Amino acid sequence: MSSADIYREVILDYYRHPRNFGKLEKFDIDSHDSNPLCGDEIEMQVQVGSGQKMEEVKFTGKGCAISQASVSMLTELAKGKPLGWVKELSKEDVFKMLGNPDLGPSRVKCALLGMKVLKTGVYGYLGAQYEEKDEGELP
Amino acid sequence: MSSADIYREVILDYYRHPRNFGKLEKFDIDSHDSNPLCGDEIEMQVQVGSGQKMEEVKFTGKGCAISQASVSMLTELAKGKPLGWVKELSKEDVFKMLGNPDLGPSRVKCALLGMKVLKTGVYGYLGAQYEEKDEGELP
Amino acid sequence: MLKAEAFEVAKVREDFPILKRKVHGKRLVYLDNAATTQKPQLVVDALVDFYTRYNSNVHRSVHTLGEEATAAYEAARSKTAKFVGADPKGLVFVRGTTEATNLVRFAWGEKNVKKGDVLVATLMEHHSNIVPWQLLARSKGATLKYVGLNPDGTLDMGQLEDLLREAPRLVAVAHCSNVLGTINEVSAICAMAKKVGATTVVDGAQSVPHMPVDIGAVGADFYAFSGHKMLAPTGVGALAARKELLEEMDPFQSGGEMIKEVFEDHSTWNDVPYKFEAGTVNIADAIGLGTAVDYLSSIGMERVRKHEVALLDYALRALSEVKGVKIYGPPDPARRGGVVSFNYADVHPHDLATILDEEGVAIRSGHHCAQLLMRWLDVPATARASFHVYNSYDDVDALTAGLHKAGKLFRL
Amino acid sequence: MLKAEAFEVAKVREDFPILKRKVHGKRLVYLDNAATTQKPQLVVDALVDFYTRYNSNVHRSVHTLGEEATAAYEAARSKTAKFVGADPKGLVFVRGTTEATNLVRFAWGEKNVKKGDVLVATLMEHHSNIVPWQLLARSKGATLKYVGLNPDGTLDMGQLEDLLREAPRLVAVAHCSNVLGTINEVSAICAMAKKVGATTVVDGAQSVPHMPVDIGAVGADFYAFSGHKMLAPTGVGALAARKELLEEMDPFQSGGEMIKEVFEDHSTWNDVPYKFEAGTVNIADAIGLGTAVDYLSSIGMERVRKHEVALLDYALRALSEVKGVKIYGPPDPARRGGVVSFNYADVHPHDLATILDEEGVAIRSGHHCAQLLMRWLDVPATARASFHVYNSYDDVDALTAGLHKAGKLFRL
Ligand SMILES: Cc1ncc(COP(=O)(O)O)c(C=O)c1O
Ligand SMILES: Cc1ncc(COP(=O)(O)O)c(C=O)c1O
Repeated sequence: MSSADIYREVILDYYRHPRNFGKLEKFDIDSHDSNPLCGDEIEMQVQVGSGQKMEEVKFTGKGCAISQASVSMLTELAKGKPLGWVKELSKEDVFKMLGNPDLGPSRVKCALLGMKVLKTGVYGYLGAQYEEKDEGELP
Repeated sequence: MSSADIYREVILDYYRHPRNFGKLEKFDIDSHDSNPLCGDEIEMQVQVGSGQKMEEVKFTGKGCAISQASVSMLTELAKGKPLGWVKELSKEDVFKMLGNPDLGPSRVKCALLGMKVLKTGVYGYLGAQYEEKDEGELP
Repeated sequence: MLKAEAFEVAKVREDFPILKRKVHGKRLVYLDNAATTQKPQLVVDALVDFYTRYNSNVHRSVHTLGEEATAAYEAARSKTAKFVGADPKGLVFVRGTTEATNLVRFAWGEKNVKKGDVLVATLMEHHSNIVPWQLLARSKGATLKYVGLNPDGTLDMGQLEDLLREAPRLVAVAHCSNVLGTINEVSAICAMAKKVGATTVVDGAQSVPHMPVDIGAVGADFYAFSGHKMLAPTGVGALAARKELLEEMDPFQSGGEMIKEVFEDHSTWNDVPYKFEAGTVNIADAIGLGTAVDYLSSIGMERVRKHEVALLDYALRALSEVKGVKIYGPPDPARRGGVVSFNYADVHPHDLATILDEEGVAIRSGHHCAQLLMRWLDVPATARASFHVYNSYDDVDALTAGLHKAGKLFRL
Repeated sequence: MLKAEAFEVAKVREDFPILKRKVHGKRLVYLDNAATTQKPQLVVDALVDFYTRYNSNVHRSVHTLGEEATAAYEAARSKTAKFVGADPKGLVFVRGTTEATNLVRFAWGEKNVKKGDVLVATLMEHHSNIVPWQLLARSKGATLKYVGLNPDGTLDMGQLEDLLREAPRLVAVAHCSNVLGTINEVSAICAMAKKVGATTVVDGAQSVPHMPVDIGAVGADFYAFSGHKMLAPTGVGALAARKELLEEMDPFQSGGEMIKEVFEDHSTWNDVPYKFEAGTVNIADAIGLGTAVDYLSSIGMERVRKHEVALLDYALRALSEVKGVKIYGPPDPARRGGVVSFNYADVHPHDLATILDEEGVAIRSGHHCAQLLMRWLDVPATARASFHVYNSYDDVDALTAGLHKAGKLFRL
């Protein structure tokens, strides 16, 4: 797959006009991580409502088109879902969400940073253990 | 040159029956060094008499045939000579004394350990600087 | 534009087998030399020769292989020292620049830095010339302060002078920045630092590979560089210092090789530089570094530098003609090393690197281990192209063409 | 005497190009494997392949070469970890055993050892498992105590038990002695040490290359070994530890690669094991270690061990038939590694090595970085022959013949 397939119109659109970008006034989960490879940073906030549902999800961050589009799309997907949904979320889901681009191992990290931040936050909230296996192998 | 030429009768004789082996009761110079390569050790003592002559020279030590024969022969050569003689002493002199064996670079260190100890002691006594150039290049 | 060559690049390229490789079906255009350089056949041959003809441990060995390996290892030390104008007895083989600065931190710093001392680094330093001093400052109760930069990416010498008035214990500065390319006036800086009694650590990771360096003339107390950035194998580099300074220092790592005698309750140390080479050293790669030095000398570092300045000049012009490209660092090629950091509109450097890779063009993207500098530049990351002897004007053209493709993909 | 082979040695020898070499016109008989081993063609090829096809820096790279290099480097980590039964996330690449013990000294020891603590090592340790603890003890005001040996060269377990009653903070022990060959009961020792709350450091420099090792089963907190002693290139080795233990520790060397974020006044650390791999790592040689592990696995470590026990048995018998030879260490080949230290009448080991070298036979002579053990044996030095997969019964015969020649020269 060529980069023309990776940088489709929709990805660039989310990169330039990220949905759910910003901070929440009230939130129950606040999670942050960065990718030491490139310095990409993401902070995500979640407001948890009744039925353990994620009522509001917002993020701020900086980084490449892949990481920023990915996290923005993810907030849209997550909004309204129960916390349990995050536990089920797999990297394949993220790839599918991005249109299954053929990313090299280092760019996989970019694509999954948002998921890592969300999982870390939700798992921490639930008192559970975040499983590194969900990530790619490389730092 | 083969090892048969290195381990001549005379070398073995000095190794097994070292001349000037022992300690002096009265001495003006006491010098010690070891070869980190193999742990060979030599201590040398010199009694300085009138005219800056080395009246008595003795050594103790342990090590290979080459280092022990070499230092023993050297004490014989040194005895009675003025301290200045030590400054003139070169590694070529030591090789000649040993019958010019063809030593590899690591064994050169063995052959020269006695000279190093003597020079260090005498130079220290004279307040001069011991020049490393006299030695071989390897530790 | 005149494209004069300081030497015949096409011929030099033949010495580097990897350059025949295709990436995504395209010719490999390797512009990531500040991260690590490619290796000439000669260096690879030196490794093969060692491992297939005289591989042995060194220094403690009486047999023929051991004596040959020792002679080659020590010859590599002498050659490397001569190449940079250092005393072989003051040249310690280490893994690279990072191990060199850490050696200084542990073996010099722990002994000589006291509570309340000031340490000085610059905002353009690589992390390996910052983090060791941060940790040293923390462990000793000292303070690490930074020299800032002028808008053109050169050091703010006025600020340096101010900091020197605080009589710092240490001044740590790069000879050449791995991001901006800025060549710092290290001999002036070392002289100024010396006047106030500061010890100087010069990071030569980006200078030694690319230009003539005479450490004696620089006047640094410690000078560090990496082999893998100068055509040598990975795993070897050097710290150069005056023999007497090394002698006064505590050891760093300890164990075999660096001792003279070991007793139950204490040990005595081997002579320098061996005192700082604990354990079995990286014999083959040190020999490979010696061979890389031979190779570079055969071209001549003046010519290497001239070639890179020419490429740099060409690249700076070509990139500045691409709309939306912002280049960092001093504009004058004569005042900077062969490295160009830039950003292209809102295309993130990572995305740019991915797009270029598809064209066979390898550049680096990210913070380049210089996060303080990224913050000063107020960017999260930059793209970086960097040159060495085998790069050509065609390589720069491939980079520019790749940028145009990225521009199209990103609808710029 | 029956000379059964665990595998076809003649075929294995063909994998090692250096064995075709002549020394002083004689066939090279390389018996200095405890110092460093020779390398199979496969390992040399892995280096050549890296440098001529995908040489690049790792981890921070988006381009194809960088991704390939990173994948190969991390695959080497996984393979190496699997080979010794360790967690890849707990396997840090270092230069060798010495850097591994020093890492423990600085990153674990400085934080965890307190004034008045007792540290325990043994009298048979290599300097690299002694001197770091001496320096740690001195810097912290702790005391380093030694477990002595039984007359047969095994550890005095009673004395160890006595020392454990003092609740030491650290117990440092070799899995296999590089002089006596003694294989220590490390899993029992680690279990005993754990009971009293001591942290264990096992030096695996002479075990991993020669026998099946399962670090999990050993139960050591830290386990160290060197690549160059197990058919891999010089300049690489590993420290294995539990991931959680590494996470609690301070960093050792600092700079690029091991950081997560750098600010002016502090930094945060990368995940383990990267937190302990500061600066550009020795990429090519780590990949070479992975290949050496593949090669050893293809023979099988059980068979390697069986082969060495057979050679050892043969050598112990042959040497004990030479009048004037004194052999050190446990007499039972099943309880020792493939290394034979000995002395021959009043022929100094150095002189012996010189005479043997003339016959093409490479042995080691000296204190073998074990001066405490030399003092315990009450000798200034020993001669040492040590084996690996490519050694044959013929090699042992060449050694014995060389001894006879030395005997003649020394008029014994
Ligand atoms: C038992 C033992 N421990 C430690 C070492 C040190 O290993 P290295 O020199 O590779 O650091 C050696 C070999 O020299 C050894 O035999
Ligand atoms: C300016 C500068 N300093 C230090 C380093 C660190 O060198 P190494 O990673 O070889 O230790 C680098 C390269 O990474 C560099 O460019």
